[in-house]
Amino acid sequence: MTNGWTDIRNADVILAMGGNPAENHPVGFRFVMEAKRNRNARLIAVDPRFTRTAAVADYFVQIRAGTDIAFLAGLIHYAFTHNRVHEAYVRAYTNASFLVRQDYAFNEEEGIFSGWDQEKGSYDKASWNYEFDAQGFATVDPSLGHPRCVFQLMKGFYSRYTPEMVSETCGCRVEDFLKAAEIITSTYTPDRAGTILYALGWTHHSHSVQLIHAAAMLQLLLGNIGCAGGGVNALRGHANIQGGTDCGMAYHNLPGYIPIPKANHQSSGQFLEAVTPRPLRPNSMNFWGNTDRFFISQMKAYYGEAASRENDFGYHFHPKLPQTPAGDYENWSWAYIFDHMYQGRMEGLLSFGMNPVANGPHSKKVINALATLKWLVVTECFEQETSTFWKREILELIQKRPEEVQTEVFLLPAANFAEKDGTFVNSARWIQWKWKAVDPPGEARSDQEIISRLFLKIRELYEKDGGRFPDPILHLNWWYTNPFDPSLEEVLKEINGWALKDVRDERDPQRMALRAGQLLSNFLDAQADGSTLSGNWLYIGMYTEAGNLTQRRSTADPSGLGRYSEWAFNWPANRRILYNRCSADDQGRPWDPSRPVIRWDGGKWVGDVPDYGSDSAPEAGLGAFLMIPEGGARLFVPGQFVDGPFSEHYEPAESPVLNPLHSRHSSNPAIAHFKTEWDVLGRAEEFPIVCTTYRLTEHFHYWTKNNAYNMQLQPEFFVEIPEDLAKEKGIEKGDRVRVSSARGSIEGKALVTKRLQPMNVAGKKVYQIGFPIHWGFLGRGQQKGSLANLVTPTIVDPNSFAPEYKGFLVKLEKA
Amino acid sequence: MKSGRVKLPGQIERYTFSERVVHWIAGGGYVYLLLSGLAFFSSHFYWLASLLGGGLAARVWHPWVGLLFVIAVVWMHHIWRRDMRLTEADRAWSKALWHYIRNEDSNVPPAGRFNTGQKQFFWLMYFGGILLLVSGLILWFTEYVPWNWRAVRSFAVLVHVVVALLTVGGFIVHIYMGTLVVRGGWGAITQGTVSETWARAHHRLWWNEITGDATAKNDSLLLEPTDRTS
Amino acid sequence: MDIPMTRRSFLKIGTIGGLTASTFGFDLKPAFAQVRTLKIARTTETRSICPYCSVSCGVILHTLGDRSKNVRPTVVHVEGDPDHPINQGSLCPKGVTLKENIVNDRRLTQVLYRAPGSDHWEAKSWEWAFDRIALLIKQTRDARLIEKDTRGRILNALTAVGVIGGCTDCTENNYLLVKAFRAGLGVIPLEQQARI
Amino acid sequence: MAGGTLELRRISASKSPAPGIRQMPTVTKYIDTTTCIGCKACEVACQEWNDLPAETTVQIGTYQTLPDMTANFWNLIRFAEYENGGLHWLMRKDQCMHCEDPGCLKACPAPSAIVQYMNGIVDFQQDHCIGCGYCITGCPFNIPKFHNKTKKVYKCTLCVDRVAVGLEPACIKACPTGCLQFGTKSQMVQLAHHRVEQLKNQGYSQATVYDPPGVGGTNVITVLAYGDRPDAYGLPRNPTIPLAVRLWKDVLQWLGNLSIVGGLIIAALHYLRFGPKAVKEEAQAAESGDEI
Repeated sequence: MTNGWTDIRNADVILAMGGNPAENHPVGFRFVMEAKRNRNARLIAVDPRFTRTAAVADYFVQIRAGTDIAFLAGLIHYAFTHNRVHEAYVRAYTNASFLVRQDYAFNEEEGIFSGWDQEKGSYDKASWNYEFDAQGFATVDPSLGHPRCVFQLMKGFYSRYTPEMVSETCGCRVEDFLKAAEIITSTYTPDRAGTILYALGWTHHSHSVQLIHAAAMLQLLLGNIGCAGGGVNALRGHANIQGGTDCGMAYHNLPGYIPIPKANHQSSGQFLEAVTPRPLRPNSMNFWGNTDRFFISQMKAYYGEAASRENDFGYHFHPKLPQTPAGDYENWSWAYIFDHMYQGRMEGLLSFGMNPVANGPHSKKVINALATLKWLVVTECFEQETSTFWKREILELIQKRPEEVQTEVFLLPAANFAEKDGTFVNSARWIQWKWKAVDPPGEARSDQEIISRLFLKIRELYEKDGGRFPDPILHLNWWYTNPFDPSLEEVLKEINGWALKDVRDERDPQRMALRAGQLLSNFLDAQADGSTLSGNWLYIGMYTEAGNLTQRRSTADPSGLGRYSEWAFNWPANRRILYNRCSADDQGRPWDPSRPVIRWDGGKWVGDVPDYGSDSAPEAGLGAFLMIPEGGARLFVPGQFVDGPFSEHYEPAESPVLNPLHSRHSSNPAIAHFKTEWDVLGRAEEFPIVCTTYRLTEHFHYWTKNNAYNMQLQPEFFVEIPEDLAKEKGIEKGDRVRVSSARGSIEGKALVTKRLQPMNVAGKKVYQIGFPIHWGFLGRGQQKGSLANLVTPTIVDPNSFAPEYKGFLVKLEKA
Repeated sequence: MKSGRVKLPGQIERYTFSERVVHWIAGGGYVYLLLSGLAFFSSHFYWLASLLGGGLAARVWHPWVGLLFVIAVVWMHHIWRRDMRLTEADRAWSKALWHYIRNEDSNVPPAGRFNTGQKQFFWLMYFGGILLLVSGLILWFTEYVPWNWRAVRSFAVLVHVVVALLTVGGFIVHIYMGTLVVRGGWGAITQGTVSETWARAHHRLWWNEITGDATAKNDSLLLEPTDRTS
Repeated sequence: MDIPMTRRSFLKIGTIGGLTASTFGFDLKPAFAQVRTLKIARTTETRSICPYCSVSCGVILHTLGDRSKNVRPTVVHVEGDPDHPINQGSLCPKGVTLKENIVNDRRLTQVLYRAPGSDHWEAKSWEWAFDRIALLIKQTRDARLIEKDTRGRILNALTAVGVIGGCTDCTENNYLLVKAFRAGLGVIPLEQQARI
Repeated sequence: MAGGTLELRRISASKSPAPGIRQMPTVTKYIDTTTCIGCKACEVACQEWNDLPAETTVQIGTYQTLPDMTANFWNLIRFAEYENGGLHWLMRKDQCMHCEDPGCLKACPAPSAIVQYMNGIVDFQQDHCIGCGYCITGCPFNIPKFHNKTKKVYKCTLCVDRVAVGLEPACIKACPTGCLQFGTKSQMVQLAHHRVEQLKNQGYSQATVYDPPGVGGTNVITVLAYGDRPDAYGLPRNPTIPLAVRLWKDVLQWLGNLSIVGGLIIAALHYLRFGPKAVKEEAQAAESGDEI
């Protein structure tokens, strides 16, 4: 979330799209209701289904799953054509004025950008860039009139998305789109703010990153980023998925979003040279210019004393991402892990609280993949499908028997949230401490103890018996008072970091900036010379000499805007609203004086922690987006995404129709398809119905199927079916039905509803159905093996590698 | 077994053993139903429930005893239905009710085995019992009555209350007559026998039937004058 | 158990009604009823955060049975933290039933092991499990660590072992996973729920 | 109130107690169906707080947990798809309405099995309940539910145990969207009317507060967007205590009492006036004289 849960109350218009916040984040949704009650805010729900959110929305538009970009692009077009663009904002805070290279182009007939290589099936992104001047800075046209400035290119690019085209693609009526567009774009004035709440309804697509890019573009055009009640807000799905993401639980980056070193980077110098961006405008702050401080401090946290200038701060202790023979870097993201595993490239897997058989795409492929492993370790609170994939009833799915599966499986009983302390980082980036209430049951142990004992046992083996490259294992800085069960406060301190020796002020060497042992409180306290350690620079400031700020519990809110600056700690730097420089004009005056986020008082910024130099004058031109070398937000994205600098509508990989804009490249051309026999797609002739999966508010993922109360509220798997389709198929409510895709089938109860209406897409009647996830093989009550992912495709987005769970093709029959 | 045998000299069997048993099943049952029912009916009588082991026990037993009562009444109907048939003679008797009440029995036409009042009381209890059973079943299983049929519940409450009150009225008269007014009635329903005089005095037609006497005249002279106002 | 508990410990109004009930109108004295003893009157409160979605509601875990020797506290009730600025005491149907996530007869309480080809679990000790798992990890690492690639570049990467997890666990454990397995053992396939 | 006791206003099958000196405002639950998302937090918060076990349910083609409340499930969100120009998915929290003039209490024959506290909460005291089920008949909202094992009747207590110590009811506490509020009746009525005004301004011309006068008003008031169609939400249009119960309690009870007492008196007078019909036995008349 760029903003926070409590900030939603400041919105005038709330667009819930690509998410069903009432269903999945009911408590966060309270602020939507608050805005409705207290500000007369309007809630627009755009979704394939009439959801719980739609039930309390002021306006609902049903669209076909997977056509969100077309809808958003239509909104962008509407904003341009109805002069609903906050122009001063766009000029000041985006790259709208940047001039783009002459060889950049988009072929509207073909549906591809310049640089397409049909052979390789990928783009050469060189042309998707700015024109640079002699100093290497991007050239700009502040008048926004230049035909190759981003503003004009964008206007032209989205001119194809007329209301009629939106209607034809999305299956909604033109009037419905126009009504929604009128409300949504009404926030372009400085005194109105609109927010977008999205979740996995946007990320589960083969064009998910571009989808969110489109949302960001819309919000930038309307001037809604950085303002109270504005923003693009990702509502994340797990309590600490944000903390995990921040702390490097992804193959491609280290804690603090530092890219992982790659095979080509054979020294820290090479690595930093490759990953540190250079500023693209003269005064741009380009905060990533400090990557060296963050990276070296992290190496010190990992390897302690053993990371010295002499050994390049232990650079080679850390693994590098290998290259494929073709020259790309290997992909070890979730779906790829199981593809590699299926192909026999892995021996072991440790899973901490994850259930890939249930939550990964295409459960059968995952089960097959797990069966290739030599060993599998699952740490869990409840027995789940992954740890028991070898059981007869689960192996039956892939026609195997337990005797044929040689995997050794360990199921380790874990403590849950109440049985250990530590922090969760929520969607609003609040790092909140929780306290331990009880001991774990029976022999269950905390994860920190399991991780530590396992690691120390391995270290012991390497000490005793030697082995391949034991150095990083032997040198890992496991300094904790109780190394077998580290105190999480000690770990938290390490993540924040401290000075290892006295550090002098860079601007005034006479002054001591940090004493040895002093906890870091500012990002730039981190040093690139090994004199500080910090596990994750992004969290610096959460545990300072003032104490563990994640434990703060002050509900003071002098702003009245729900900022709660002294409640826990909000990364980065306790900033509650990201990009808040944009909430004020070029003079530092809030666009909307009734909702000021920050304000320049002549000498410093007051209000929220400014996303700007705290004492830098508004005219300093540091840029409102400090992490972007341009200093301004990227409407046109040079080279970051593999599938284009602008967001274009592509059909899902399985679609009932060809893309009405360009049938030749109907779906995202940059998709890389997996190639095993399980990675199959269905055709509309055989599988004519669009299907989508989702969660219910009564359940949490695959956990609460162990709870009697939750099972009581939603006892069994069901399929939501439009009335017309049910009539066609002779299905009554409560009947058992079977949903089949090219991958597999699933049976459940029919829930016949008016809330899913057939739609007219490109002249064709298209039905949509959907079903929730939540059930499987283990748990209370009626489980019946109803794993939703038995039918989902292994198609993933080429940027984020998120699977396309929303909008795939199925057929429906009475079971 | 038929009543009317001469058991002892001067004594006639009025009620057989089984008739007395079924009467007392019904009677005992009714007393319980009355006491517990009154407790449910009116808060002013709730104290009766404590005599019966508390409201909860009364609530549990009332329907079962009710069932028993209705079975007994139906059994009575089975054995007495002929004697209970209302005839032409009953019409005449009814017209003379006022004389009967005032103990001017010489002005009252002769009665059969049961006089009209007894017959009316029987039919009140018989049809009342059936109505109480039907409405009682609904009340017993109120929670199973679907909400859309809730009128049935209301109807059951009304029927149960009204019919029960009617039977209570009949019951008071019955007890009063049987114990205080018609001397010998108590003996008849306990020991089963009445004196010949008693039979001739109260149920002349029945007496005629069992003795073959054809005098169709009420032996009211056998009754003591009871006007105590003088 | 499907019989609701008796809700009241005792009632003071027992004598009202009954034999004294047969008068009309108002009683002369006000009447009072004792309501059920508040079940959280004697609990210890611990502040925590709901482990489900990313709203991160504050919850208060009410435990009973602590502060004496040989007694394991148990959670008897979970309620929203009214001071928490986000949920302000409220919770969703999952948060409301959090007690069941903690006190649940389906919770795992011992180490389970499935031998190759077997169709059942065997209970094992922690010591055995740590020894065995550590050995397996070491064997795989020793066999499959890529110290250098074909072009001679130093990688020290281990792709034969995957580590997934963390989004359900606290930040510190995510960090420890990254530190121990990537920075320590060199594991490259390190992922969590974020993409799926 | 100290010690968790609450003063009573009405007691089933008993005379009403005199009001005490201390004034206690009537408490009221406010339900705004227009901001309810049907999340069911209230359903389980109620069960969890009251230690009620989970019911075994089946999916029959709806999001609604159960067709109706049960003795273990006192709070049900009713879901309805309602078409009125556009499609609406109505969700309404259903539970005891805590009527000002409670039909259950009126119908209850067991003294103090149903009480109305001074703060308006209508509560079943299972210790005194005899399980007759008259409250089920007396309720115009189909609320009290019979438990087959305990043979007693249960319903929402408005968490009187919490309210007595100054906490709001469990469902209110849980409600994430704030569609449930708790306070004094006047506060809640004011809030409801404010919300209705807001809704009317937004085009919901039929918006209304459901606080039916037929039962003296309810201490659970509901804001409906389509107030002309309470039935679409599963609410009766003009709920009143069933006529049968009123006839019984207001007329027949007195009539019955009077006729029973009257019957006895008449019998006594008759006996005094006319005496028994004794038979003059021809043979033994002399010695027996009187049989009684």
